[in-house]
Amino acid sequence: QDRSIRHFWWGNPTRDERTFQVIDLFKAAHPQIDVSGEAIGWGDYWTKMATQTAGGNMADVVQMDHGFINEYVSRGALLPLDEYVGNGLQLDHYDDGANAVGTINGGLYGVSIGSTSQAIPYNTRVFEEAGVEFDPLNWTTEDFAAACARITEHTGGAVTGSEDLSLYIENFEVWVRQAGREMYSEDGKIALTVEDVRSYWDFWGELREAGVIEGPDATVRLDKGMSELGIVRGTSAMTFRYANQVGAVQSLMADPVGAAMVPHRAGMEYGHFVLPSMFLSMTRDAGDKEAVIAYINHWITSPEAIVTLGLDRGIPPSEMGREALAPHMSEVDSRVVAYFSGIQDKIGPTPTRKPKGAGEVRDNFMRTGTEVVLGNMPASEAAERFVEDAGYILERAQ
Amino acid sequence: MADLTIRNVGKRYGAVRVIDGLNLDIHDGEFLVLVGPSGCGKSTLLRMIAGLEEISDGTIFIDDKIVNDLPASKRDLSMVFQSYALYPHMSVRKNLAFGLQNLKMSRKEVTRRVDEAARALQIEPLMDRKPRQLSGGQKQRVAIGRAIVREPKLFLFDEPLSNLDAELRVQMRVELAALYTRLKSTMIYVTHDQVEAMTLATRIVVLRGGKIEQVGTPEELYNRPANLFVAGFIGSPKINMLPATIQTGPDGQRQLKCVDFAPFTPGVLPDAGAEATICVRPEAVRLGAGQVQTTGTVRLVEYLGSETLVYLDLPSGQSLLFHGSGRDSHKQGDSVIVGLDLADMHVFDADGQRVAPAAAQAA
Amino acid sequence: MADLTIRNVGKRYGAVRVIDGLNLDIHDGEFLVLVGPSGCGKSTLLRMIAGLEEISDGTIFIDDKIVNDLPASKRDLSMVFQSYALYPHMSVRKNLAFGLQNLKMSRKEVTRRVDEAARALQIEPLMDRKPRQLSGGQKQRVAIGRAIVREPKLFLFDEPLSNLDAELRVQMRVELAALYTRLKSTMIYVTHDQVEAMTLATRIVVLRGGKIEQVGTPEELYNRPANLFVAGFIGSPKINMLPATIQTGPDGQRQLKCVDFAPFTPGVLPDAGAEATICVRPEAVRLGAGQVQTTGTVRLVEYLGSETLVYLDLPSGQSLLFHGSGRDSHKQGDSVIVGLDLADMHVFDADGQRVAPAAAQAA
Amino acid sequence: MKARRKKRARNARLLKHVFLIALSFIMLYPLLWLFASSLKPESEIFASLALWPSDIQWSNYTEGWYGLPVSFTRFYWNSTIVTVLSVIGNLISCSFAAYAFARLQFNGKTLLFSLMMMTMMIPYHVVLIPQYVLFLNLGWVDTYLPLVVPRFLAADGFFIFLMMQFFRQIPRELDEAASIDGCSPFKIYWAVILPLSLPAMATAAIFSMIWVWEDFLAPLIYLNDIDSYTVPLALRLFLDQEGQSNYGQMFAMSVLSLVPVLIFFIAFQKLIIRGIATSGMK
Amino acid sequence: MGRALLPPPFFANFRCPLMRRFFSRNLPGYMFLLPWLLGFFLLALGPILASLYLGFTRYDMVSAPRWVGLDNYQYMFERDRRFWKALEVTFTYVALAVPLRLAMALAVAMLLDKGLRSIGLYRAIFYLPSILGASIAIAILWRAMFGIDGVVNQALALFGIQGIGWITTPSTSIYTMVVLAMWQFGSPMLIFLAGLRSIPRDLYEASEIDGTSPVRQFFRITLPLLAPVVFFNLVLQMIEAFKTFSSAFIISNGTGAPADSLLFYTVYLFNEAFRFFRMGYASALAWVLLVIIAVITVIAFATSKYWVHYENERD
Ligand SMILES: Nc1ncnc2c1ncn2[C@@H]1O[C@H](COP(=O)(O)OP(=O)(O)OP(=O)(O)O)[C@@H](O)[C@H]1O
Ligand SMILES: Nc1ncnc2c1ncn2[C@@H]1O[C@H](COP(=O)(O)OP(=O)(O)OP(=O)(O)O)[C@@H](O)[C@H]1O
Ligand SMILES: [Mg+2]
Ligand SMILES: [Mg+2]
Repeated sequence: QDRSIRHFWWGNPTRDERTFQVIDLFKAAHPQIDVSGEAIGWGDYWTKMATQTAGGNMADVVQMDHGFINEYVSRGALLPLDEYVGNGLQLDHYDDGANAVGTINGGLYGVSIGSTSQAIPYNTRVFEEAGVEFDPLNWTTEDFAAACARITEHTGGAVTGSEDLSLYIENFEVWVRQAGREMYSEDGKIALTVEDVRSYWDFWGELREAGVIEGPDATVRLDKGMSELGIVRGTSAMTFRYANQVGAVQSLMADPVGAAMVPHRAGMEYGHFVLPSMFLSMTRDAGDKEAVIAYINHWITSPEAIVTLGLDRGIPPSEMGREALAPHMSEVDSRVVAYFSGIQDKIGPTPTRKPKGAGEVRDNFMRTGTEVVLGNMPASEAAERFVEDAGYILERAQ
Repeated sequence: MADLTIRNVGKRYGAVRVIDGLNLDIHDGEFLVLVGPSGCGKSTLLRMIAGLEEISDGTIFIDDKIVNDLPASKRDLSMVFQSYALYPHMSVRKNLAFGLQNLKMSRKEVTRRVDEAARALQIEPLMDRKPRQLSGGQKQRVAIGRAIVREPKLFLFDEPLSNLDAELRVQMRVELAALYTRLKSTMIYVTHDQVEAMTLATRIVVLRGGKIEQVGTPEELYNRPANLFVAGFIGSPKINMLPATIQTGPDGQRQLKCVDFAPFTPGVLPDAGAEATICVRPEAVRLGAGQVQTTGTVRLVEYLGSETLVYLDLPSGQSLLFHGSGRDSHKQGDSVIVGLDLADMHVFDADGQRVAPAAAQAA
Repeated sequence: MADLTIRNVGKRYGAVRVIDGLNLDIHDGEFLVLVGPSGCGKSTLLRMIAGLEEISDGTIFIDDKIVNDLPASKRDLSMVFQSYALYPHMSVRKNLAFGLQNLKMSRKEVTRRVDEAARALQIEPLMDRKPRQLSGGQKQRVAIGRAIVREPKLFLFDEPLSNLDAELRVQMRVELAALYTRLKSTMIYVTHDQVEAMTLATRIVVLRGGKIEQVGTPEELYNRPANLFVAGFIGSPKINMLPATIQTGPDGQRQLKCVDFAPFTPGVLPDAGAEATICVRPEAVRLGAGQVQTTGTVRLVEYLGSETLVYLDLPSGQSLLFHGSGRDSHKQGDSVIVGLDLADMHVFDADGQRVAPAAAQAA
Repeated sequence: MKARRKKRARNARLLKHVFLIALSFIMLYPLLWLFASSLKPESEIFASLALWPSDIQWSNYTEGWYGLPVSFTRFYWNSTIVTVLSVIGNLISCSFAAYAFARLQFNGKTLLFSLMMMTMMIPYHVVLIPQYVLFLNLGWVDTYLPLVVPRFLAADGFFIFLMMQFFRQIPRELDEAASIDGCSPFKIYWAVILPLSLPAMATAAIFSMIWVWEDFLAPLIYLNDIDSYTVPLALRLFLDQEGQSNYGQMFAMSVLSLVPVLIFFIAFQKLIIRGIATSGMK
Repeated sequence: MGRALLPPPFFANFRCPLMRRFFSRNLPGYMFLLPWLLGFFLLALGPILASLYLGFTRYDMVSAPRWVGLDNYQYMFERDRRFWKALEVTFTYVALAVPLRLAMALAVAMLLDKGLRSIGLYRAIFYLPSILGASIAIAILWRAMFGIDGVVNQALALFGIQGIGWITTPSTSIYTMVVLAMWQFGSPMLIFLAGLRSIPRDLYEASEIDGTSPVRQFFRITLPLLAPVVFFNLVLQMIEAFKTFSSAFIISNGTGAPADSLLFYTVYLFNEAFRFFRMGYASALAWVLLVIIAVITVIAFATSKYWVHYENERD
């Protein structure tokens, strides 16, 4: 064993265990390569990653998120994989466009290891008891509002229909795309309009006014952990997550959780898109690039590895992967995969990439939205302010 | 205004008995001096009276009120600590004024009293210093000052003058005496200085090992020590002690036989055959004829300015100290006649209890 | 082995001059006693010699080596602090042994020395106690013990016996004298006790306000005080001081005129017309005829056991103190003849400097 | 009368105890909650704030202990090594520096002291990266050296300043006496200053133990290999804001991670005894 | 007397007497400071200077820093609204939390100082919240307790008061942090306890004799004698409060929410550095904070002459 690489990922106990098993599988297949696994939770992952990047001591293989990948790519911290495609890295079995988000400025910087899409997890027991009938794969904002009202009424307010999603920019992004626009333009500017924002906040404002979604107290906690979600705590029946996270929500709850699409505005598009829940990337500091490629390749081509990983990192972006996995899925997993298959024909194009500063725009969206939720500012004014501020932020971030 | 009654008071530290079943009545307006060897419990007793030390056994009354559980701050007394215990963070002035301010006294009165004490204690130039900037004696005076400004009904002094020079000590003694006369408070005063004890006390208590050996006026203690310990303890230079045996003389009367002297009878004596001790104060020794006498040789002459100590060897080899005036001109090796008068002798039995004379006159 | 030379040494605290241009030669094997009023700088001087206090001006030599910058730990001396400064966390035994262990002495020798000191200081039963469990006098003895076990070439004692009772003090004095005889170390000793100063010192230094007033043997200081201050400071009870004027007598000789006495000539006198002070020790006063004499009334008799102080009022109203033996039997209001001998008089000029007699005999 | 006074004293004492017990409950509530949560099934932890679990699940403890790729036995061992070394390092080096600042004279003292204070004022996050680069160049990353060596070099000004304040209260005459007794500055420090600052040293030991034991930022940055993780870092492995978390096990392990801290605290707080420094003085 | 003299120190034969004097005076001090000096000059100083330098650059932690002069500072003071907001939040917190926490700590320390039975137990209990520190458990619990249907509001309801979501209302959220700070009074309490125990007893005795009331004794004896420790706690708590990070970070989920009302200075700084890749700007922020803390500390030290008494200080 004279070659060694480091793999760094964010995880949780289950994922860590599975990943180490994959590492063992890889080592069994490549006895001359040693892989050291380094894991930590999501929050700390990026701090450590930034530090290691600054120190020039990044792990050879890192796990990337679609929100961050462009930040690292645009600063040159990741290496393009194009030269290895078909040359150590087999991608031919991947779904079309599965790697679109990881392709930046024409280079492939991250191999998707799981696909996902937006979803509305809902408490099926509450829905059933309240007698809400709907098509999870095709419902409108009116249906959504009616369901909220029904549930709230049925439970006497103990359970509201939904979390207030005013501050979820990921949900808002679907809203924008429903109107046929993108969040950002190709050249990294704001592409959405003030009207998009205002209408979104007004939509939620009406529900809030009606008292059929959670109140400001639950809403203005930003970036809530799973444990704080209304659906988990039993105070609301719906929330917003990515599809691959539905399993995690379920793990914290006793009631069965279902997945529905983000409701669309009548007469508009669905707005959903497929994105990788995670990427594997090779870093600037990678030493033994051959070994890195072999390692990544093992992840996406070995059926054993795919089965070991399960749905934890998202739905495998290849037919081969999904087939390999099919016999090993839990009930909730099956539901998620069914959901994912069900929305395939409602999916729009891959969005434009997020520019540098997108993370800060997201913060700003939540901050400004908070003022609306708290009733300190009318939605129209806040919307203008948000768009203006976002412009500044993107400018400063370049 | 402060009678103090101490009943069967005891103090233990773990297994160590420091004060043992002590009884004492201190009358209002008394100036009681506490003397005793180092470690005999003087400070402990004072601290118990002050309420700083828990009382293991017995009861202390102030003016017929049991005070065992009364906190020190409510006892209306002041104390000079052996360790001074000045407030390190306050100037001398503040140290003095602190207790008065507790009494919510008018500012003018505080200033007046503090200034007066400062003048009496000759610490006026030091008023704005902190204790750490003072010499030992200066600290001690501040400690006295802090106690006297408050003018309480009971004063406790723990060796208050030990670190002062002779002249200052005399002056302070006079100040304390004046204070006592003026306030008529009760004072309890610990000292190792016999002159202080003799001049200030209305009564002296001799403590030893936590027990009272004798209580009495200075004269009583000096002239009629109740036992060998008190005889030896009071008086400087120390009293001469000569061993003797009681025997029956030719006339049937009991006599004392002391090796260097002919037998003699200083008063009523216990049974013959018993051991006894004869004590004679050095200044009662005569270099010349006395009622009983012998010869002696001068072994050493100690010259102390105003007085002279002559150490004599008696024929048996016993030692005897003579205390004379500074004019004395004996020299080492001189042969002298040593005389003693019966009236100057104190006789103690084998247990160290006084037996004769039953009543001695002032020497 | 320790000569000590102090040259122009000064110490300032901010603006306060505590020691001022002091010069002193201390010879090897001397027992030098430092006396002076409270706050005159004795402790400061000791601390400068020890190396604990920075020297503001001047130089200190030990055995001809400048030691101004030598840390205390390298000076091979030991010191008894006025405040004891015992190690609170160590038992008495450890307090004593600590300095010896630093010398890397054999365990046996340490034990031997510690035990010996404990015996001499009578603290054997206390050896396993911590300082907080000791009385004031016991602490002080431990402090002495800590200093003497080390047997260095230079000892510094800062009022080492101030908190001991009379008897113990005598015993400790004897122990220290024995130690001095045995080790022949140099000793510098601060005390307020005149008896200690007189009995222990080979020389005495009188300090006042940071300056030396006089250096000499005990006899010299007592019998030939160089100035009025020393005359007043040395000797207890305090010397009598009578104001006088120098005048020219009928025979053309200069005479001293003191209001209560006929003019007299005690020796060579300065110019006529000048003021002077006549000093006479209380024990040199005679109640009876003398070379000069007058009448007096007994104002107060203070009875101190072995001695008596008689306060006399002279005709002019001046006060004079007579120091007699304990046998004295004068009573208040008695009329007496007061006599003085010329040889017992010390005369000082208007500046307080001694003028006559140029050489006094031992009184 | 005596009885009445005694009664009043007892009432006062009782009142004090009642107050303290009430306060204790407020203080204890979160720990009780944490403990209770560690026994609850996952789905119940966030649904209610009740202290009593419907069904006591000790399995959180057993499963938590072995729930990560590396068992907690290993993490405890790692933490113990780091903590023991760090506490020792902190106590020695900080007390050295404190002694110098409090008791010794040297040129540049004020300047150096100011610099020491300054190190405490700078927000840690901005020196993180330069420091990381430094340790990386020293080859110390992925070892315990970056966690331990700075402690031996008095990196924590807090303790220096803390000990200084206590050293300054010890009567200087004791140093002087020791100096007369032939002690070098080191011996004075060792035989006089240290034993007399027991309360301060105990306090410093407690703080430094707790802070090191609970520190997670430095281990996060400097430790890569999971085998070398410390307990707090391992606890972070349980949590995934966006995915599958194991709160029950995390709480169980959190409770366990408090045990050494509590034991250490209880053992060392006894040393915060009555100061005795002045009892050797007149 | 034959006595093993210590070997002469190495500087004893330095030719230059000035050097010799310098060493004999300073050497012990430098020797004891050696670990710190090494640590400071080798490990601490470099990173500190680096951060000073980075404050004048644009540095995204991946590419090399680029010198921008005073741009960062200019932006901070002239255009950055969040910087001012962060200052406001932090100053409010420092001004409230530090005195309240110290008062709490001192009060409890005083209670515990008097010989009570089971004092060790109380000490441990009161220290517990501090042991829990800024853990995730505390964050979860705190949010729950101060939530709209949390324990706090339930308690208030007993008095007929209609509560609000204390943490989620921007105008009150900072006070929940202050309460948290008060609740975690363990460390200053322990230091106060150690300090109280170092006060010579005979001074209490003297003040008892002087007839001092308990209140007056506290203010005139205890507090002044405790001053060095009070001073320590004040300065250190102040510094720590300015740098408050963990608790604010986890309680606000790292965002300073709601409406930036928990945007503590260091939370802002952390986000700028690690989430938005502006380490240069964050460094500038850090140095501004450092200057603020330093100025306040210097003021504290300057005034300490008038109220902190060190028994052993030579003057
Ligand atoms: N830090 C200081 N600042 C100002 N003056 C001081 C300081 N320390 C001591 N002094 C003064 O220096 C003088 C000498 O003090 P020192 O302790 O040497 O006196 P001393 O002769 O030993 O007196 P005592 O017999 O009372 O112990 C005193 O008047 C004292 O007030
Ligand atoms: N905490 C303690 N534990 C045990 N013994 C103690 C304690 N405190 C004092 N003692 C002993 O109690 C005795 C009395 O002490 P105290 O201080 O009353 O003596 P003292 O008469 O004032 O002596 P001195 O004249 O030396 O000051 C001493 O023998 C002392 O050793
Ligand atoms: Mg005593
Ligand atoms: Mg002195």
